[in-house]
Amino acid sequence: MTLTVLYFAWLRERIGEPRDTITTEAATVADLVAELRTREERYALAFSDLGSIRVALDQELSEFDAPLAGVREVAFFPPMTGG
Amino acid sequence: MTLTVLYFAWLRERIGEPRDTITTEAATVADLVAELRTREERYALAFSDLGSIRVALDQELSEFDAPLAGVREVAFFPPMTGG
Amino acid sequence: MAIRVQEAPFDYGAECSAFAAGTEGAGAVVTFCGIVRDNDGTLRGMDIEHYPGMTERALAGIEAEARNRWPLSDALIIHRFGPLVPNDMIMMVATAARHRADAFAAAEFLMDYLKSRAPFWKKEHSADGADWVAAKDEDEAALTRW
Amino acid sequence: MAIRVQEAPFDYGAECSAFAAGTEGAGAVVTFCGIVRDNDGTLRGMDIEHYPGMTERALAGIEAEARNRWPLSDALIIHRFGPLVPNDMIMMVATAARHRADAFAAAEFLMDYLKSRAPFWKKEHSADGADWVAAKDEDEAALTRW
Repeated sequence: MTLTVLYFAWLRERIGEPRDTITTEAATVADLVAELRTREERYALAFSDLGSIRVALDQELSEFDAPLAGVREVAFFPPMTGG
Repeated sequence: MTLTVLYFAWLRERIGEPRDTITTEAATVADLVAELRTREERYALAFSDLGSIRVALDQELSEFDAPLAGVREVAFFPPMTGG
Repeated sequence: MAIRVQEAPFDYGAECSAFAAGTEGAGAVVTFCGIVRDNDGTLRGMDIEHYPGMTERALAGIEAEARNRWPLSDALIIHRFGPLVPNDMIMMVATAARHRADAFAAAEFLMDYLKSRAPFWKKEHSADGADWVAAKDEDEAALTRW
Repeated sequence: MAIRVQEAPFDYGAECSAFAAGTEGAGAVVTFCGIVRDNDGTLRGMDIEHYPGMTERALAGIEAEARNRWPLSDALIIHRFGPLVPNDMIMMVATAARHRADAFAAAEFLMDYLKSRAPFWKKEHSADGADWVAAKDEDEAALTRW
């Protein structure tokens, strides 16, 4: 499947791109993260501490063990600081 | 002593006056109320249920057993409905 | 810090704007506005009676207590008296603080106390006649949480 | 009911005024306004990043949940993104209800949820450099009371 992967805030800055288009067979968000980590050092660094990262699937907050089947847009970002 | 006695809301309407000037030897608010009740029927009616009346002494909320020594202004009124 | 007891209308939006602009250092502003409500379509108007002198003292005391309990950078209370019609604004409070929890708590505290501890009385006029609004048990009960 | 996510400034006072005028039947209006705070005098400005699309969905979901929990006659959320300087207004919420307790609770609920569940991120610029604002444990903890 082909996914649009978005990065926000310091995650976007560390990776150096606001988005990637990725073709992957990853079954879950965690699998996708494992795959991204192997891409390049900057990805490995950006994803070194999952406790400080949140994920949204098709614009809904989700979890790292969530399946990616049917998903088109994955977003990674730090805890939100609105208001 | 001579007191200014003020009435508000339905208490004022029942008594028919917004204020009285009263010379009294009443020691407490309760004594004053007892004295007012003997004045005229409209006072007896207005003060028939003390549970629905509040009192302020010199513009501070007070109680019926409070002493009147040194007080200049006594106000009687129903529970407040501001806001 | 300001307390205004007045017969004249006030401009809620303009007051909010001026209050927020005047609160340097505060990150959070909360305002409340009370409006004359016509619950069943029969209300023609309302008279608000108050106790001049005691009203200002009571509001000042309530505001001082709020500033005692929460670190407020500013607070405002405006309360009208006299004749009002449905949809008129009766009163407002505003609070400003560094953190939103303090601004919210102080605004609710001001409202709870001025409902039952400031000497205002409302008389409603409807097609059926005129009645003094009775104090609600829940308003008295609201004070126990502070 | 309205949700606006915008880069342009908004006029807090004018929004309060229009909101209160538009809430027929509501006796209680509560508004909150968040302002860029310069705690130690070194803040030059702030950039607010957001996730277009998800932001609107998240805010609409939070607002729907508030209307589910409290009988609101109206609600408003405005949140800015982009560059801001100290004393700029970041966002506001407004709620209207028949009773003040509902309007207050709903406004606090909207604030607590949009703090931690709407995809906004703040980066502060000061004389020392730029830093992403860290989420506070207390903001996450605030959600557990609802």
